[in-house]
Amino acid sequence: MEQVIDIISWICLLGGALVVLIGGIGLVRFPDLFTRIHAASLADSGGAILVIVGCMLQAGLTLAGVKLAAILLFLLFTSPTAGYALAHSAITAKDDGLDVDIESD
Amino acid sequence: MEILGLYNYWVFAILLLIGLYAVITKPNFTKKLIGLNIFQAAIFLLYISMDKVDGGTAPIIPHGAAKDIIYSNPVPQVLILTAIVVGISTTALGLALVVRIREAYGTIEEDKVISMDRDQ
Amino acid sequence: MLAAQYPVLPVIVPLLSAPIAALMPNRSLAWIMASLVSALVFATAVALTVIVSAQGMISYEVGGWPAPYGIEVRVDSFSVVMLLVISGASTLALISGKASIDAQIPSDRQPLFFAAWLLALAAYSGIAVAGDAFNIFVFMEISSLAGYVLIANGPDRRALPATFKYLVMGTIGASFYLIGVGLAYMMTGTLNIADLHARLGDVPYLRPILLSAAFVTIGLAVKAAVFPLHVWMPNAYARAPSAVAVFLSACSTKAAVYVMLRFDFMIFGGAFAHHDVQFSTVLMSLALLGMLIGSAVAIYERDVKRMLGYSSVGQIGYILLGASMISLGGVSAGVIHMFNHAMIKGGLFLAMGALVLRLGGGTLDDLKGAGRTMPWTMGAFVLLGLSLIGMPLTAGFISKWYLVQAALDLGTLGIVLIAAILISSLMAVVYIWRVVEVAYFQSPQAGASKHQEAPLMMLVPLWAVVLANVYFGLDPSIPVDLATNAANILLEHAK
Amino acid sequence: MIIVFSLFLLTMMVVVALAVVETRNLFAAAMLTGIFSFLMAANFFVLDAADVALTEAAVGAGVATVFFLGAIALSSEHEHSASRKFGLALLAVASTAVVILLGTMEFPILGDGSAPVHQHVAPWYLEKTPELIHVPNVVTAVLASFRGYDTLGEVFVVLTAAIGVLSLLGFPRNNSEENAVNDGLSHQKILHIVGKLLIPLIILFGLYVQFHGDFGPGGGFQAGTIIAAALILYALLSGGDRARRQMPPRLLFGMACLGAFIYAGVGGTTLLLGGNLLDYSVLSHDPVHGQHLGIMLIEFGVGLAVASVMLTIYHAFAGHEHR
Repeated sequence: MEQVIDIISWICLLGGALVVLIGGIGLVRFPDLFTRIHAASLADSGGAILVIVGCMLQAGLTLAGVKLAAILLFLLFTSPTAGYALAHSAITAKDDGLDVDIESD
Repeated sequence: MEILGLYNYWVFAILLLIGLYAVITKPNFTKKLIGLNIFQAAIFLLYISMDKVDGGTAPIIPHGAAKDIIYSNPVPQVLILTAIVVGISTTALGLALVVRIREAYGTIEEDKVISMDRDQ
Repeated sequence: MLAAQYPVLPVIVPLLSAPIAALMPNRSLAWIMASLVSALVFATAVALTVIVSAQGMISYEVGGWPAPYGIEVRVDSFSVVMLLVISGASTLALISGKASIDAQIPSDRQPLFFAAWLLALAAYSGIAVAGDAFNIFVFMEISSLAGYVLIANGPDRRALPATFKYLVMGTIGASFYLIGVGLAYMMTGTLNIADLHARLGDVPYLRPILLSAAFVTIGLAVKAAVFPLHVWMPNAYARAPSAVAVFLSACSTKAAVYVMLRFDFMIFGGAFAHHDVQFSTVLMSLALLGMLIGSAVAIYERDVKRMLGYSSVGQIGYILLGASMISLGGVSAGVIHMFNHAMIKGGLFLAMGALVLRLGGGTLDDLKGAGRTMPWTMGAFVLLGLSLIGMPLTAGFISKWYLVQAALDLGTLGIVLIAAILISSLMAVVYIWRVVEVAYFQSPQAGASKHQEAPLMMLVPLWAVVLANVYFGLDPSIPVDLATNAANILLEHAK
Repeated sequence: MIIVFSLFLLTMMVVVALAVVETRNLFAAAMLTGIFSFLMAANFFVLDAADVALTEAAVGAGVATVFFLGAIALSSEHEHSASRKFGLALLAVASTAVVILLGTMEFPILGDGSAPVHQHVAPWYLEKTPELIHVPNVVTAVLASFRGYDTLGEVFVVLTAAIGVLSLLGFPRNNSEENAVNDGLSHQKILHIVGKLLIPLIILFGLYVQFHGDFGPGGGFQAGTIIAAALILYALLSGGDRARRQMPPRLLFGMACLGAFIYAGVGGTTLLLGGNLLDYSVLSHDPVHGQHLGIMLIEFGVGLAVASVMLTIYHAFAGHEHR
């Protein structure tokens, strides 16, 4: 049983790392701000969830596990909100005639 | 390992000098403060690098803990807690000065401020 | 019961009163509170002087924890010299400064201003009595931050960039000091000054200790405005409110020199061979350059407050020159000059405060004819100027006399030093004369007839300083005894 | 394993620091400074300094960034002049570099348990704290009691900063009209609701850090910063005017003074009770209990002072009107 949990945990951790890596590549390679936000929030939500779940499986039912669950809960609230805030202010800035296209740098 | 054991102190030196370089060369007052921040952070690294003991843990001794646990050194941590507070206080005061300089001179570039003072 | 607590009273009393002063509804109440607390600290300093002269060094354990584990507060003859200077300057500046503070600082900001003043007073006192290297850093930072606040309240916008420069250089200086203390701590495991002295000698590795000594000395040299690290100082003093210039010119650089001497003599002096040689070579050359260049720049300065600032660069040079001789005579001459210069420069800035209050500015042009419209103030300025030059019968003469005597023991090198002292004093004659010339021999500017003598509340403290200058010029036994004791303590550790 | 992680963090810190210095956009520089502080905090955690890591994260990455952004909003976002004094800077920097690097060669290796720092004073604290003060967190014991005099100074440093910022920028004026211009982000529903949801949780966490400081990482300073962060978030969401109506800056400044006064007052009380300054043992019949009481009181003073000072400074920037 313990071995099974260990394997699942490692799958989660490595999967999370992979998602973060893909998100990072996307952040650099995508052409404009909105697609980049998409890549960043993928790493932020998906990657982080997988990593924390992996850690929770390692920690088991301890105080550390509960703390990790609290962190997960916070992340689930904050990272989509952060992505939303970024996109929203980009749209507002575009409406105001500012150049938000990153390609130019 | 012998060589890497000093890596922390080298990074301390490099960060210290990056900060010092920014303070000396950048004429922008806000940028000077940012440089000062890096400069001070380097010193925190110097102190905290001292406290590490291999195989040790943070100096929190639970009641009835085993005797043979190794703890890291609490003293540099205490000193740096104080130094962080000092750093943020200096930064806040410096930023307030920057805002006032901007209001009084219309710029926050040191060279322009100096030439305006000279013309007075 | 309370007598045992004297060593910490100069710190805790102003600290307790600062938050109250900040919340005072009325500017006069805040001023009265600050003056009373300052006078109380002065009284404590006098009491401590008497106790220390009778019994020798006092050690006080803060928190009741024994010395290297808890923080030690240590009062010896050197500390009481500093304490007397700090609390005396603060009290005189506050009492005499009421009118100029009211003129220069908006009344709703004054409670905050006096709170910052009390914090600076507490912090300088804390430095004077500290027996712990890191504790000195904490109080140095309070004193610096409070100093920035006080200077930034200056009457025109040029105070702001002057303060910013002081802030940046002061922070770099304090951070260098912090690095030096960290390195000394790294090699010994202790922060207590006496314990550092005892343990540094046993450290097998020399380089970290040398590095530590270099960082501490350079950091404090920035804070002490030692040439060529003085660039922040003339403007900071010149743009500050008049009362602040009196207080800070007497304390801020002196406090840094004080800590520097403590470290280089009491900690590093005994730690490794040749430290005294390195210390004296480096500092003596810097001191000579400071004496000559500082005084030379002062001659060409048209703003009298900036002139006094550059003159301070030269005077810090005298103090360091004495210290760098590493002899009983030299070090005591340096300490005597710390005391006397605080009195002279504080008095000169006090006179400038009165002149600026009545004339509206402090350049040579503003001072035209001031000798006739404000005879008492200008009279005091001239007497203090004579003391700065080193005329016999004034306190300034005493410090130079001891300095020259100490230099005579050094043989050929001594002759060079005496020549430098003479040249620097001659330059002081020139820059003081330029003020005297415009004040007495040029006719007042148009509309100057309405100028009147400074208020009595400024003249009385001003003349008290002048008389003290004359008194300590005739009978210098108090500062000389204290300074000789202090020099003995410093040199004893350096062996 | 941990050393590889540490090397990575340290190298990243150098890279970020270079980027901070190079960028001409001050907004970007401030955000990068926040990242720098996060890396620093992670590095402190690797070095077993949990308390410092928590503080650096809360202060360097949190409050300092907010202050920088507040000041940049009031001054200028771009650097205009080019760097200058290259020669002088390079000389100063290069000579210092050589000196320090030569010096480091004789430093004790990282993690060396036989280094001098670990032989003197520190072992005494680790050995005596459980007996004399009886709190698990030795950092708290040293901070609040053995070296409580330094911490007293630290609180007054913070208070001095508040006094300075207020005397430079003035107390922020309140827009008394009910239809205040600045209503923060309340028209953005998602941000508003999520933010409001988080604020009580952050305050709860702050209180946990405050009162759990004896047992785990934390204490008055960290807690004060966290609670201040929560209230700054509230001011961002609901608009500064509304936040200032509910918590007037003058009241906040009064609370800051009160916090500092509590700390100094505990010191004064110990003097009056016949002990040395900050000797908490005299506060109760049982010295250990006295230490507990003293540490709790001064930690409360620190928390109150720090939270109010941070908020005061934030409002001084946010509510500042150009003159």
